[in-house]
Amino acid sequence: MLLRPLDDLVLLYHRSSGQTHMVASPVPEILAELGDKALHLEELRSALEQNYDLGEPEAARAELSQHLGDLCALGLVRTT
Amino acid sequence: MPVTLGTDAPARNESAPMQPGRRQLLMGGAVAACAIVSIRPALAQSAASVLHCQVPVPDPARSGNMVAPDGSVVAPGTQGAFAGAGRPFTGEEVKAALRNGKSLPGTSYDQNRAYLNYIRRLQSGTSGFTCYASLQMPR
Amino acid sequence: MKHSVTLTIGPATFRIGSAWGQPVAQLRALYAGYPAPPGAIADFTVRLDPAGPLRRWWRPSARIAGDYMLPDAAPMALHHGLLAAEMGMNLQMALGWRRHVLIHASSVEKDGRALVMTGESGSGKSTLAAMLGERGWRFMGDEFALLDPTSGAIFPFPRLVSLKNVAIGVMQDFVGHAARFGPLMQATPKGDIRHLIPPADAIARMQEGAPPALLLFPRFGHARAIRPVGQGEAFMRLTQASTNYVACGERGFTALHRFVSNVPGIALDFESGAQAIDMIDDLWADLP
Amino acid sequence: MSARLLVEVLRSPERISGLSDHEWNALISAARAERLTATLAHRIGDRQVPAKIAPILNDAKAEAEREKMQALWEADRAQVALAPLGIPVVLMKGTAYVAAGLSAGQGRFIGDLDILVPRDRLDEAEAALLAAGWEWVKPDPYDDAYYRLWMHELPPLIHRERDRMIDVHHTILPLTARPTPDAEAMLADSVELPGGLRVLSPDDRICHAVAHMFADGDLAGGLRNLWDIKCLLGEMPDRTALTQRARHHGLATHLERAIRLADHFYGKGGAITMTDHLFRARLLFRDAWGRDSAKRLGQAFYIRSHLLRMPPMMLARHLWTKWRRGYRPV
Repeated sequence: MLLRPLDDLVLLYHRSSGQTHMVASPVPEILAELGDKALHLEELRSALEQNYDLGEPEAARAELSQHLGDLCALGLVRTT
Repeated sequence: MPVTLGTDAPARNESAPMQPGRRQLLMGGAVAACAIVSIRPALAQSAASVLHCQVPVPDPARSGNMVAPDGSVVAPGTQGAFAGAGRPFTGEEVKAALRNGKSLPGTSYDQNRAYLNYIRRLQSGTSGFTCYASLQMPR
Repeated sequence: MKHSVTLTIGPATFRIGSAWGQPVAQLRALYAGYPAPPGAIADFTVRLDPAGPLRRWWRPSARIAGDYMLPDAAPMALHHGLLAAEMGMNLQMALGWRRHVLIHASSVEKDGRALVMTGESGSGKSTLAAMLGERGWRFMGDEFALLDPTSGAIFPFPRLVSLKNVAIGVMQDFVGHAARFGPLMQATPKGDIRHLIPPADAIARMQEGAPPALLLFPRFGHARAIRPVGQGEAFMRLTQASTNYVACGERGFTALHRFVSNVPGIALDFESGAQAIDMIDDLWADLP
Repeated sequence: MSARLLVEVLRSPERISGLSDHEWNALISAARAERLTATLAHRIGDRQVPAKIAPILNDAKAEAEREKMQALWEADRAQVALAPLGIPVVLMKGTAYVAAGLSAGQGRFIGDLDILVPRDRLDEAEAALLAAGWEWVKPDPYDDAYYRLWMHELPPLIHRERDRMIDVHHTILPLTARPTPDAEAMLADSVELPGGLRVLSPDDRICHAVAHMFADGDLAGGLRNLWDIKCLLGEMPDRTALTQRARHHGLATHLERAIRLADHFYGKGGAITMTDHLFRARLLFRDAWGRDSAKRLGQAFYIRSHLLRMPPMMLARHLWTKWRRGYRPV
């Protein structure tokens, strides 16, 4: 996939589906963190925690989980 | 369950701007709900807009059936439903009716509402859909 | 088919066949000043077929057909055949062209840089381009701007300008020469239509592109106003105004991203053509 | 007749040398109408073509490549939707050809995703696809009941985000048709590809293509279907098992006709029977402008397609219902 920044958000071109998505923070950061790794939710949270202030862990987990669900539905992320 | 990117991992160096230091991530409620917007094919819209198009009510495959007030297509003789339109409506007529509240030509108040409900429910693959979609182009 | 003509407009060549002589004769007359096609080979075939078995003679009406077709297209009366042929050519481009990202937009060029204007019909983009084309700009097209994925330049598609309703009178006053206008077609499905032959330099330079410098979203009939359009919004609106964005795949994505990153986007509300031209001159003068 | 020219060039691409500009136009129009432009482009390959033709062929190849990606993505989405149920996704037609890397897939136009699902898992599959974002295209009570009772597939579904259709088959031909190919055997003998998607066995691919072309439908798009069959046969040097299999599916005569016509059109130009000539005329109906020049024959094949599907009484009832609702062949 290709990620390209614009002034107000990030464009994402997904080669396998040919789809274009416009994504806002924290989605680009999640994708960058995953890279080519497979991570559990908590691993992802603590990895992001290294660079970002995520606030209260429980709420952050809930929110990350929602984003991951959306990303899975679009086929941008898959469960292994 | 661990998650991973699809077959198609992001090309790293051209990825999102990563700022140094710990930055507050935009997390929370409303933002979370719309962090991804997918671009849908607009082919039908723009292609039909260069043509003059029409919307039959109902679809020719179902002509002879009637249109209920909620826009669904029902069997002939259904109480409270309207017979189909004698001729297809043009894109312009539908646009005037949807945007400016002008009645579709030759229709009563309730009939007009039923027809418009039918048109709003059109789906891809049904006759008239590309035409209707072309009227939905965002401004 | 019984009657036919081959036309080249910008990068594309069309073979147009008709069951009737009239639309073909009109096309020949209006496109007489265009460079002759390099040969008979066409990129697209357009056909005006009788809409039914008897429709060649009785209340003659044409179905727009060709290599690419849309199922919902309504047949058109023969006396609107010229418009039908033009629509048929547009449709081939909209559905079949892949060598550029096709943007439903008008465009003009000055100082080697292009101004692109996009908006739905009624926004004034077409009339503005036609007016600017008579006022020192090179007219590039009123319907499609062709974005070259390789160079990022905008290429012209200067077919006949399709003037609608009040724009007809406005442009008749503006242009003067009656000889540059086609027949007035009244009460077509798109209202009254009259075609205008683009200025000679637009036709002579129809193979020549220019890098885009400004992207406008004009809106006629609103009080004078100017608003910058963010890159995200510009990108979204261009994808919706493109007929082949998805079909162009990654090339289309890269081209449109480059376009919105490099070119400022501005929404422009205006009440009259003269006012819009002033506003555009100011914006153009302020470009870096 | 440009359809004939198209067939000749597909059979022997050298035929392009010395084509006039008008012949090129006719060839391209016919190829577009028959959805064979990219196939034509691949057949022509690196041979010298006029300057105006090269970009048309290149565009067609690029388009086919993109369609292939999109088709494989739809297959992937269906697999993700059905995997939790343990229902394997058995691909058919175009998507199967590109997924399995067959020569029939090269440059092939791919419209919908066609998959075969065991009949007793149909309801589950349908529910899972609906949950994953596919929706009914036409909510019509008569058509719906008709499909469910008699057809070999679910009414078509379209994905609400991606606007792509999926056809879920549970048998090979309508349940009312006379040959009744053995869908269970086809499923049982299907072959797994790397990644978990499945395709029919080489024999069954041909049987399915033959059934689809000759025992169903009115031969619209027949030149493309016959090209598929020609390519599939080319990858099957020994046809003994194939003949056996076709007999098992009740498709023996159809297979024989397919082999004769594929050879006549795209192979060595072998002899065909009297009846084959009708098929030949039907397949070659496009004129130099891509128009239908044999409308009556098309109507005859339309009626034939219904006779193939239904016993006469049922056909009468079906056509009566359709007729009352103003649906007529044109």
